[in-house]
Amino acid sequence: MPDPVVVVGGGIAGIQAATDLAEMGIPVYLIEKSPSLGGRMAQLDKTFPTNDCSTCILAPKITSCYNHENVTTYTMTELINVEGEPGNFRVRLKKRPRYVDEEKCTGCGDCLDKCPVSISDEYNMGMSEYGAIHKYQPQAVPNVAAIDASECLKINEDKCGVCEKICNFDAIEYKQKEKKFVVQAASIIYAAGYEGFSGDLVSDYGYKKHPNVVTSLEYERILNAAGPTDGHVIRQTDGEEVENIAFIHCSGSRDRRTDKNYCSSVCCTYSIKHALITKEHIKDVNVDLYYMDIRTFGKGFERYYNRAQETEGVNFIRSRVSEIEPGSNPGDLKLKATDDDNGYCEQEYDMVVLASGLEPTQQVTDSLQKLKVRTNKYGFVDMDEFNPLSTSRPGIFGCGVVNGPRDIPESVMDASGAAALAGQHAVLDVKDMGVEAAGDQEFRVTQNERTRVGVFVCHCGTNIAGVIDVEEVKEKAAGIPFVEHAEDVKYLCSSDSQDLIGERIKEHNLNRIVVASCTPRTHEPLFMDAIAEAGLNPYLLEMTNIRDQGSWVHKEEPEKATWKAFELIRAGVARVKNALPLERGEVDNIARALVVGGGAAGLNAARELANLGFPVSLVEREEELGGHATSLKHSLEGRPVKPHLDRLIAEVKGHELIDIYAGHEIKDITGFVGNYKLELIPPVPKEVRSDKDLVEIEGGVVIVATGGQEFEPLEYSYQDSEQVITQLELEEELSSENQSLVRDDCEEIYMIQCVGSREEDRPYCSRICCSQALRNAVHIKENHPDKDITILYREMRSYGYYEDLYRKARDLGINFSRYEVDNKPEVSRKGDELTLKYEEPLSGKMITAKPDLLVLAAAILPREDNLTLSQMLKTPLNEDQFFLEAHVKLRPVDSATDGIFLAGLAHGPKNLSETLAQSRAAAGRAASILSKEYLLTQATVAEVDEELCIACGDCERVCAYKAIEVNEEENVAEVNRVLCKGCGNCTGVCRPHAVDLNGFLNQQIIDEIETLLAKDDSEFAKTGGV
Amino acid sequence: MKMENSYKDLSAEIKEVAKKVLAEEDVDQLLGFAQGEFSGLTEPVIIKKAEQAQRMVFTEDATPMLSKYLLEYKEKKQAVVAKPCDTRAIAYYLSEDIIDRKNLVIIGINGCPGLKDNTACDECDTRNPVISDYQVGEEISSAELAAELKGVKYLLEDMTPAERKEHYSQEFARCTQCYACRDACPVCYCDHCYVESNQPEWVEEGSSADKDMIFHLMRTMHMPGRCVNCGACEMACPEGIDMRSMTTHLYHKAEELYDFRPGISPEQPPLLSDFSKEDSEPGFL
Amino acid sequence: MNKDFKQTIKNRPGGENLSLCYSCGSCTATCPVSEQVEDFNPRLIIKKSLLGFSEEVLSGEEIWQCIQCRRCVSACPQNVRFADIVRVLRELAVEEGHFAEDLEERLDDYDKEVLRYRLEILEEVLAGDKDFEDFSLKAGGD
Amino acid sequence: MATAQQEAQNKEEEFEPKIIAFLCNWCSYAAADLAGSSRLQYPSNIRTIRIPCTGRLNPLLVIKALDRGADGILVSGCHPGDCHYIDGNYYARRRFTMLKELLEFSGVEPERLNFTWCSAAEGRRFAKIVKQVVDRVESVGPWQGFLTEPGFADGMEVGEIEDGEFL
Repeated sequence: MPDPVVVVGGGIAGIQAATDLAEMGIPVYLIEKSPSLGGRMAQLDKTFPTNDCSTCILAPKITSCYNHENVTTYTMTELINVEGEPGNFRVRLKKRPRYVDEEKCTGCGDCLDKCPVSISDEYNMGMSEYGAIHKYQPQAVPNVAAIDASECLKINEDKCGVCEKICNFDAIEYKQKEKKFVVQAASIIYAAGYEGFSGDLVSDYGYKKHPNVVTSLEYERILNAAGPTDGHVIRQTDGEEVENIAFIHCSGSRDRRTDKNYCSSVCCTYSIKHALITKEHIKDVNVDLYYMDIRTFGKGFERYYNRAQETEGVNFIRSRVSEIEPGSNPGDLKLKATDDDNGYCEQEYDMVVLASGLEPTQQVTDSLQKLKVRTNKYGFVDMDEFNPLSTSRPGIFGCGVVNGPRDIPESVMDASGAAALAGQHAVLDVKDMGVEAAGDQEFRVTQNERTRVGVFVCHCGTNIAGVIDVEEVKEKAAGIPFVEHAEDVKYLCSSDSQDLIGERIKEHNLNRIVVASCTPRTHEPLFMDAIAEAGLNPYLLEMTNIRDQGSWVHKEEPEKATWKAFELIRAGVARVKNALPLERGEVDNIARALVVGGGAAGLNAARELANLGFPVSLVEREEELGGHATSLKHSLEGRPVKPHLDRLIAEVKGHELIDIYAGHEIKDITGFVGNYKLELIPPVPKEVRSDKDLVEIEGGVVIVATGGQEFEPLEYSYQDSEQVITQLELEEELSSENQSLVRDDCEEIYMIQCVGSREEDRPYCSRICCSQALRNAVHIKENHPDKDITILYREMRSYGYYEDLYRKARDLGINFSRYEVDNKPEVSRKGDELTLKYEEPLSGKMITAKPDLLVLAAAILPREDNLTLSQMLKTPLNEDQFFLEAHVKLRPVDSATDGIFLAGLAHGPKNLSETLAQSRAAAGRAASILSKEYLLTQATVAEVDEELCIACGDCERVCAYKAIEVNEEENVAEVNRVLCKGCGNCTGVCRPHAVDLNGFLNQQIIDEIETLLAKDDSEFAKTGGV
Repeated sequence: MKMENSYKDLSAEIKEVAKKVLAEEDVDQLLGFAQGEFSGLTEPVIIKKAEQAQRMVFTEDATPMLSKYLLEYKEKKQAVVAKPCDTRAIAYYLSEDIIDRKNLVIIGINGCPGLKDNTACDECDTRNPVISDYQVGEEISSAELAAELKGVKYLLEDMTPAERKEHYSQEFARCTQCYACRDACPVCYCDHCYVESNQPEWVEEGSSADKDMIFHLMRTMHMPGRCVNCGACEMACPEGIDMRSMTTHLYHKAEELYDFRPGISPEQPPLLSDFSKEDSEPGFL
Repeated sequence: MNKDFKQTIKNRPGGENLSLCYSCGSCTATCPVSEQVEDFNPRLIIKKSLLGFSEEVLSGEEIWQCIQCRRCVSACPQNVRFADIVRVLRELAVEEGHFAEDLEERLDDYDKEVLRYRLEILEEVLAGDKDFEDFSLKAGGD
Repeated sequence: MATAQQEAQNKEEEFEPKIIAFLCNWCSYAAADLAGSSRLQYPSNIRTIRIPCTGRLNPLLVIKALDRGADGILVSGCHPGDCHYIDGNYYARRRFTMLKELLEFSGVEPERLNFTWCSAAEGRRFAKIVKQVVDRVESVGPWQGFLTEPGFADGMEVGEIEDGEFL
């Protein structure tokens, strides 16, 4: 067993890191300071740029992480200090008292509404209230209550104690004390997250003073259907629906006075999200956004912005708001701003949302310093851009917003990357890692037995029994055909009840089980284990939900609720009687990674995987390794790239686990996760090449790191003038000895941004051009202060810390002017004299210049061969022809196809440091598969009846996972059990009903329907009720 | 009087083209219609030699869908005399890739004069072949077609749902579940039909009218995006039940909602294994 | 266009931060003069100075309209200190002889106007219709 | 006890619609659970069948439910775009639209056929939907089957067959 890793922070970043490590077979201690997992993301309503429901996508991830056999979660726990060195840290932890026994509390919630105290609800940003004993959030994981000691009457004044009286599990422990304990860990991942801050300290926005001024996080809760206003956008002052709302960008960010000159990177896009969702909520609401530069630099964000502007009628006003004053009507707000044409302007609104930025809590910064982890001037982890995710202290890694402003996908990337690094200290023994092979456990053979169903009905204390007459339900259940044994139990989820189920199975030789209790979404795994323990195949279980969807929602109709419970059980029996014993299949998994592309991304991914102990085959079409990075002079922080790249290449070349296939072209790719096959064309001249020269390599995963390419501008006389070059060419120029272009006689330098980006036929932002231009300009200016440099831009997108670079550039006297896309600068050339004309929008002045050098920020393009590659890989590209991730938010490095991961420019524009981070993430994700000796297929997968199949191909067309395909030879559809996710879409569309879905068979559903609608209720209906 | 080609002219043309095809193309057989030697009725025939083509005809009784016969001999190379509705069925086969275009020589009938007693022909919106290698007869122009279809209502379109329910109660009382409708349908070609399955038992035993209704509703739900509205089902019914009205309704709805017409091109993906994010949600909550 | 204009300003005490401006408009938005006088737009004055339209800026009347309340200074997220820049611009204007004869009296009128406005505020406050909060005049500078 | 009998008797008279609800596991079933943990009350008439995705639901199953006497149907999945399985609900949307068209064409009241979306965060919406669906179904009364007079063909058809031309 490898050594454990401690993950600090149970937000999305921590959860991802923990899950990846756990999947690698590494034990994880997951530390969360609040009472439940989920962090900030759990507070969000929707997520940009797809407007996915945040809970919907996060909840399953939390549950699977929390339930993972390799993850131990400590809530309300904080890290005190760390001793020792990588491989052997001693981590001292402090667990605050919850005053509720986590083992005993079942989250029934009986106590919640009985608590006489009411305190402000932290989860809802204080906009609603809950008791001193409360669940942090409705869908809390772990689903356990907690007591706020500072407010509890019992704890403070030894009064009340009502929760203790009510609790049926005696889970309340007023005497609980703080626990300090130590865990040993190979390495530590720090993912403690952030606070939102508003610029209120400095700008006169009257937050808190004007109740209708709210922060963006508060607004998330307001928009949320489960939030304090049930998702209605209404004012706190008068409960009126909002008709006219303003969003203020950079509220606190990009502001020297807050000592936060950095850009928080996410506010522009989430404000656009807020604007769009507000429009969805309220017909003809007026939405104004006040901004300085719109920074939608992420993948797909520019389209999102265009949509808001062009089709959704959101108004964008380019101005900071200086202050907010009370408006003419009570509760209204007057904003003072500047509009482009007329200068001063003021406007009144019903509600104003401050786009608060991201900052590390003081607490986080302090504990980082306690860990002897160097922080930067803003309190974030101080990170080496060539070694992202590593902190200044070996063995401690950062991920998520502690590393600096980030959105969710970037935090998730960080997490997987940090997992790849942390894992390297856990000394994995590759073979004995991972989930042990399935089918180890032999189950009783039940096929030829008479069906004997056992029904277990749970009281859940009074949660069920308080409404439903459980005894009666049990009696009636005993009379249902096929039922051998029926029993009611006070708490089925308690461990002794688990044993009881096991005994009954043996006693009555039961071969089907129906559990009538709470929701299968949380408890099915528990009961499946219980019956598996007793040697019964776990898929012979059926759960009926008589609590969450029974007693809890029909309090007023006990008789009907009782009757409904019985019907559900009867249907459950009918359904389970045709359940098949299912098993998760095993597929061999080749413990080798195939990395396509030998640039920075590919090299780095290969290195990390090899360092984790996995063999790697690295394929590069060029003879030389290094890719684009070779033409970069300096990083965006101004440090030379070459030494770092050389070291990386040397490491990869020297690593005994890495085979390099340089100069090899890919001919074909076949297979699927666990066993991919690459056919390579070696660097043998065509004429002498024969098929036997072809090289074949095999691996369990493929990492796509094929890079991108620079756009070749057709405008601005690039084609016909020596003095017009691209930023990349400028870099090469600057790295070459004789800098012919920046000679002394070159006095005036102009740079034009967004050349080929953010235009109709390429509606995406190339992300790095702004910072790159700034870096190059600053570099020149520092070495040649006399040179006059002007940057013509549309929006200055120096996100994150690059805002400091922007400020530095201005400080150095570099000129900045905007231009509008529909009024581009004009460049003409006479001999070698360039003339540049443009209109400065603010002053409306027509300006003419004679630049000696014109540098174009050319767009980053997807490689032309992306399409062919994607077809070979059977994984899709996005509308801009970059490789598409499986999920924009939560699976940013996974492709839509299992076992294929993405890194670097192949996935989309990003800078070197981001590329290195993402390639580490790809390595981390890949490792979570490679570490498994076998890949386990899902048990509930589709199955084809070859007799019935007519090979019409409907199933193949509707399958999003390429898991079912028509075999042309055999003329039948075939399911790939590894790829099938069990959604049943094929079963839904199949005309001859040849495809069926295990666990949800047509026969089972029909039986369920028929039983639910059976009419023989006469005798039971007369009685019952409580 | 419709302004399409006469059966006589078409028959003559078909004979000629058929001979040509049998002579020039290396087809194993040609599917067409001929005057039954004894019955005197118009019957489907398989012709293998050019001289046999002399017997070929095309009449108002050329009801059977030769397109469906094609599937019987998939592996052979066949020529077929195809009514426009047949060509649509064939285009549909191709879209599902269940028959090989290389094995087909399609003799399409232009300006199809329609069939006796087939109410579908009165509603027909495809009077020229959508796909063919040879053509007989004069094309009917879209203008003419439009003119003819003007004001034409499809089967039971004018009834209220309640009236239809009443109507079907009468109609399906006569249904004997003989499956003639299914067997006649060119796009019904499963080897084992769901109605014959007893695990699960989609349609329960017993020949009460409501069970018959279930059979027809379920059959119709196999049809959206497939039914080419040829009317074969109705023609085949020994009880003269107008079950076509159901498939026809979905035929028109698919066009109205998704601008989808089955079998107009071999490339188009079938209606229900495709979607658009902008699909409307009529009557959703 | 005068390329060196920007540098000239930056070289004078008070003008150092001129080029730090990123044109957010906070100065104009918070400026009591802009609120009254339509064409008075500090953001624009800075932009013009940066672009080097020295003639237009120095000869114009705007630079003389600032009442030096310094709200712009406290409102500016980049500490550009417009109020001080204006003083530099005024010096330069005088040096370069942009101080026309009639300017003095026009400025007098202007000052009177400002005085009147201030008294107006005072009266409203004394009359109790409003209090200073509503005008939220606060000392600036840092 | 008397009251119990009383209730029981009333029960016979008053119409208690039976509604079969097909809920996708990831959004709508979760929403139903949230409605529970938020203790929102809704009528007990629905009988939920949990399916992985609305894409799993073959339209024939809905016909089956009506055949077996369900007074109403509710099918609810993830909102378009939110599908846990990428796009299952988009396919489902077309299938159900076609099904709805067919059934309504043949005389099934629209009130009985309810299709909608509900996210895991919309417990309140779920409770609202159930109430709404129950009201809709109650408004059209008990379901009597697809035909007005199910049963065997009576005499009158014979005449029709005689003058039918198919013999």
